[in-house]
Amino acid sequence: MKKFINHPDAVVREALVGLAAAHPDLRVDLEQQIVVRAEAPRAGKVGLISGGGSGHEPMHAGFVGLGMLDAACPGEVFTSPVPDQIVAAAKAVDGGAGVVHIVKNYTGDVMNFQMAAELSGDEGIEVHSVLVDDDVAVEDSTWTAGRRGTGATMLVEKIAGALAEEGADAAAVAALGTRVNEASASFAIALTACTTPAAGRPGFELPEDEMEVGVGIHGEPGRRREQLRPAREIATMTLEAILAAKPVAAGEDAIVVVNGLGATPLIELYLLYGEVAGLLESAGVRIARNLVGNYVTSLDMAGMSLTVCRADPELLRLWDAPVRTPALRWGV
Amino acid sequence: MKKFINHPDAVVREALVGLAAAHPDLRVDLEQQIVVRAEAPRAGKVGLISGGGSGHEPMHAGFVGLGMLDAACPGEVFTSPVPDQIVAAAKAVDGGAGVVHIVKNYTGDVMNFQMAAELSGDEGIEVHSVLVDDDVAVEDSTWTAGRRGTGATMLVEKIAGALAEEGADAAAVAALGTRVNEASASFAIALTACTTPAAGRPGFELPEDEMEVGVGIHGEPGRRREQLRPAREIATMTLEAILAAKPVAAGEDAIVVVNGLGATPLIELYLLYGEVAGLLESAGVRIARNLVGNYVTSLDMAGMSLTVCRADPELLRLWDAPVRTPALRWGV
Amino acid sequence: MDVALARAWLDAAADALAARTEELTSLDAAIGDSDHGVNMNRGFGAVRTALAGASPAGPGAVFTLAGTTLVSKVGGASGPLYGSAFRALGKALPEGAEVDAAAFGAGLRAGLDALVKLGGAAPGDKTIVDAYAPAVDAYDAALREHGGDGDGGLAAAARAAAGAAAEGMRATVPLQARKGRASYLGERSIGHQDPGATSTWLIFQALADAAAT
Amino acid sequence: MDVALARAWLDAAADALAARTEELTSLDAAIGDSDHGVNMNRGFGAVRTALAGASPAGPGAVFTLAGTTLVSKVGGASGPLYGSAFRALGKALPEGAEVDAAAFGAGLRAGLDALVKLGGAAPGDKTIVDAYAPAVDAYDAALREHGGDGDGGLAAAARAAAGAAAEGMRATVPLQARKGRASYLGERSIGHQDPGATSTWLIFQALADAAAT
Ligand SMILES: Nc1ncnc2c1ncn2[C@@H]1O[C@H](COP(=O)(O)OP(=O)(O)O)[C@@H](O)[C@H]1O
Ligand SMILES: Nc1ncnc2c1ncn2[C@@H]1O[C@H](COP(=O)(O)OP(=O)(O)O)[C@@H](O)[C@H]1O
Ligand SMILES: [Mg+2]
Ligand SMILES: [Mg+2]
Ligand SMILES: [Mg+2]
Ligand SMILES: [Mg+2]
Repeated sequence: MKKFINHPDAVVREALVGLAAAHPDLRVDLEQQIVVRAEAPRAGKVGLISGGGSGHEPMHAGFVGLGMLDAACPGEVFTSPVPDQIVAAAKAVDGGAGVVHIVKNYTGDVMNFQMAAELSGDEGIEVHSVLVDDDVAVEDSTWTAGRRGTGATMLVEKIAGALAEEGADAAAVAALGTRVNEASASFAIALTACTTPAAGRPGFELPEDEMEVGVGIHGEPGRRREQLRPAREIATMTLEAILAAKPVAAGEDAIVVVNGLGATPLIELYLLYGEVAGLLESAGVRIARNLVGNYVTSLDMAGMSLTVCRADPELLRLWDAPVRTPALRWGV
Repeated sequence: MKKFINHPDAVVREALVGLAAAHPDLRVDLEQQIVVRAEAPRAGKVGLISGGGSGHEPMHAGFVGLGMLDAACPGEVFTSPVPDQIVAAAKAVDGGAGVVHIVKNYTGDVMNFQMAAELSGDEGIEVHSVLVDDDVAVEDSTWTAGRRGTGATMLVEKIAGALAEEGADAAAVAALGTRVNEASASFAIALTACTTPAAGRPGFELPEDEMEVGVGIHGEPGRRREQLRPAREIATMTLEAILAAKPVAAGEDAIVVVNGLGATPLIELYLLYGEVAGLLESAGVRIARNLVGNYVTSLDMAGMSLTVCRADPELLRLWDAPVRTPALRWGV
Repeated sequence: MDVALARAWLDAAADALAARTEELTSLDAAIGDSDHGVNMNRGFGAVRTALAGASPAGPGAVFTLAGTTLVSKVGGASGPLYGSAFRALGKALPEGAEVDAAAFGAGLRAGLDALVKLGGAAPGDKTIVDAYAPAVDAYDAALREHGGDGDGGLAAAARAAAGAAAEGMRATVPLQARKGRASYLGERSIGHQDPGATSTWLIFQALADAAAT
Repeated sequence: MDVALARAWLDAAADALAARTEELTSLDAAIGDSDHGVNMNRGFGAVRTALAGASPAGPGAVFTLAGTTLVSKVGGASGPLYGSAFRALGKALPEGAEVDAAAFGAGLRAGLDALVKLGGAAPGDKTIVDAYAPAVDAYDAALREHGGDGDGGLAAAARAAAGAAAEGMRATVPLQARKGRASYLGERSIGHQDPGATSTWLIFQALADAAAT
């Protein structure tokens, strides 16, 4: 394992020390392991809280700040946070208007956030939740754990965060978050496995000429293994999988994110974006906004995810609204 | 080679297609292979031009925009641009106040920019140059190619760009760029080699327990090979190498950049930043500003570079000045 | 079952999970996210620490504390699931310094019920339930068959439970996961042993070992 | 030397550089940035294309066009260096459809001078100069010794130049680089053959081959 770390057990904590040093405008509570916006709590403002396992940086701590999250709860690497963290975050950000949990649909995340919601409720904090499950590589079914939450999480956090910043109430913020999730679909491809500090070796072996298709963001194998193909074909198959879920139709606007999984250079992401943009144009979809970069990652995995979100004027207005966080920043 | 590309020869061009699609506010000239700020040329404003081999994204094209570069000239991967590109860029951005070339100190870059300067001069464009050579891993000497230009390039582009935006003349912008370079020192460590699309395999083999110390940004081997060490020791040796060059002394302010070389996840960069911040505090140096992320990369190399720049009120004011580019954005 | 046995069980479980951390993580690497061993080791290490600093009056208090500690230290899927199970076990036990084997068995079943209520998994979904449910059934059956007087009865029932857990664990190999992270793999989850069922077996085996001595 | 031979040389060089692209890139991987083969292949491929669409009146015009093309298509260190050398060679040759071996030799030396002026490298710095300088010296010596009448003289001188270039190329192996990218490696540059000296040998060998037929 080749990583800039001191000890596998200390990675999350020591990275938070660095985050705190780099961003004096964030409050990093090492004891509770939460990252809180400096101004929180703000009277009357809904507190937006997200969290999940670490290893997806900049998500979530990199999205804490004006116009986005009020707090992030980083768990151990790929391990959802514990209820205590989430309750501590709720107490830190609740300004009387309640909090909204943004939860990626994983068994562990769902259960820990649910337990926290009950505990926060016991403390008199109103808790609403948004469940993100945008990954169309996984079939949706009430008999299974359902779809995973991946790249759309950032869109939910940005857009719901903007509405919360405007002063909307918790129910409205949560409803909007849910609407963004429903308007979104994602699909990811990995060229390599990633290595968690604790495991010390890659989660799977992938031959030089193969790729994993339909991976999540936790280093797990994908839905299937295929021959490596040129970027154009990868863009095509990824977009086909997404459009089959009908997040957007011809004539509509979309927000498109070409996201790196951690070890893929930007030059490749731009190249992919060029392919995706061309294909969407042919499909009659207008890309109203886009992001190209590493936003929702999977440690040192080489790979990419594509997220497409149907956009309407309200979503675009909120997408464009000011945001000032370590990883997303515009309009201020 | 596992990359999201179509063909090795087409990587730079196709990534530019994607860049153009993602950033409609940039003018990407595929014929001339240059990236130009939308508003250029602006009468009376000095045009800031940089460039170099591709594979260092977001540098340089990601730094084109308000408050930073007016144009970038991306060469083939790790190959400096040709004079024609640089002259085309000068013509595109010269608003009568001349242009400033920001050139990283590599034989190829220096010669191509020099040839371009002569050709642009023939066309009546006043050309000034800033040579960036911040990499203290390489000894400086008039008998050799001298130090390399690496991480400080971004600082030069940001700070000189802010001065140009304020309306300073070409000589002043170039002088400031040179001052930033002289105030800066960088040092880099690689955990893996990178693979250029054309070569198709890593530039060197590095065993699981070894690192390359003192690498540049072109995938070349470093000054020496050492046993892999914990992040704290790596931060210490890197900072020692930098402080030996005395860019900054106790009691002074610094701008510090912990930069990923392309395949190193953000969680590790933040962890390293925490170490560096602690060490600099012990050394009595105050970090006035910082950046943590992938800014000056080396394709898919796992590794990091540290850049320390002595800051004074003028540099800090210009650092804080508005910037709106694909990769750096604040204050607007 | 008294406080000493309750402590001995959790201690033995912590030892076993520490010794098998890598193995559990490898199983999780195949169909999950490579953290189950680390999660369980962190959790039961924390339980050990918590118990070292506490003087619970009876086994119920021991398990409640253990469960609460697991919930607040593990995270992931396994934290809430095992945490809720141990809390339910603790709360189900009658007050007092000692509980009989039947009451302990009822407590184990209360733990299973809590885990199923929280996680929604059914037998055959390739989860903890596939080892836990047969273990509780075997425990009850052994008590019914051989009687539950004294720790001897509990020891025999625990042995039966551990055996059934092992069988349940092995039976997860051919299953396709329908719950948890492994479900994302669809058919590719077939052919791998479930990590959570494996840690459940280790925990029941630790119970059998502690009860035997 | 006439236009046909000038074209044949550059054609042979393009062929050789295309065939050896990987080898040159491997040499550059060891002490540089893995692009020399690709750079040279791109450059001489562009020269071939440029010449195919042009009707230069004499060898001087051929080499000037080749040099200009190299400057505008290669980039890196090798582009300006080889480009300037070929431009200087082209400009040094007298007008006319044919030039004699001595004039061509003077042109080669003008190319070397331009390259040295631009790059500042001295013999022993582990660069193109280490193959180019001895090649020009050997060419001149051969002409002096055997006379330079007709293409026979040029062929012999070119053969001598190629041999000296090969020797100079091999002699770069033990050198520590003082110029170009390889200089960053300090002592670690020792023991590797310089890629630029290698492409220079290929270019002189192509001259010898073209002149021989
Ligand atoms: N809904 C569920 N009910 C019961 N057990 C489950 C459920 N979901 C997951 N598990 C168990 O959890 C185990 C994984 O635990 P762990 O790796 O610690 O958490 P995570 O999956 O969050 O990384 C699986 O092997 C499975 O046995
Ligand atoms: N100053 C110089 N003078 C002569 N030749 C040089 C000089 N610097 C570099 N070279 C030659 O250039 C070669 C490298 O060319 P190339 O790989 O195409 O460019 P780059 O180094 O920019 O990647 C080296 O092997 C060396 O022979
Ligand atoms: Mg996990
Ligand atoms: Mg190069
Ligand atoms: Mg797991
Ligand atoms: Mg090179």
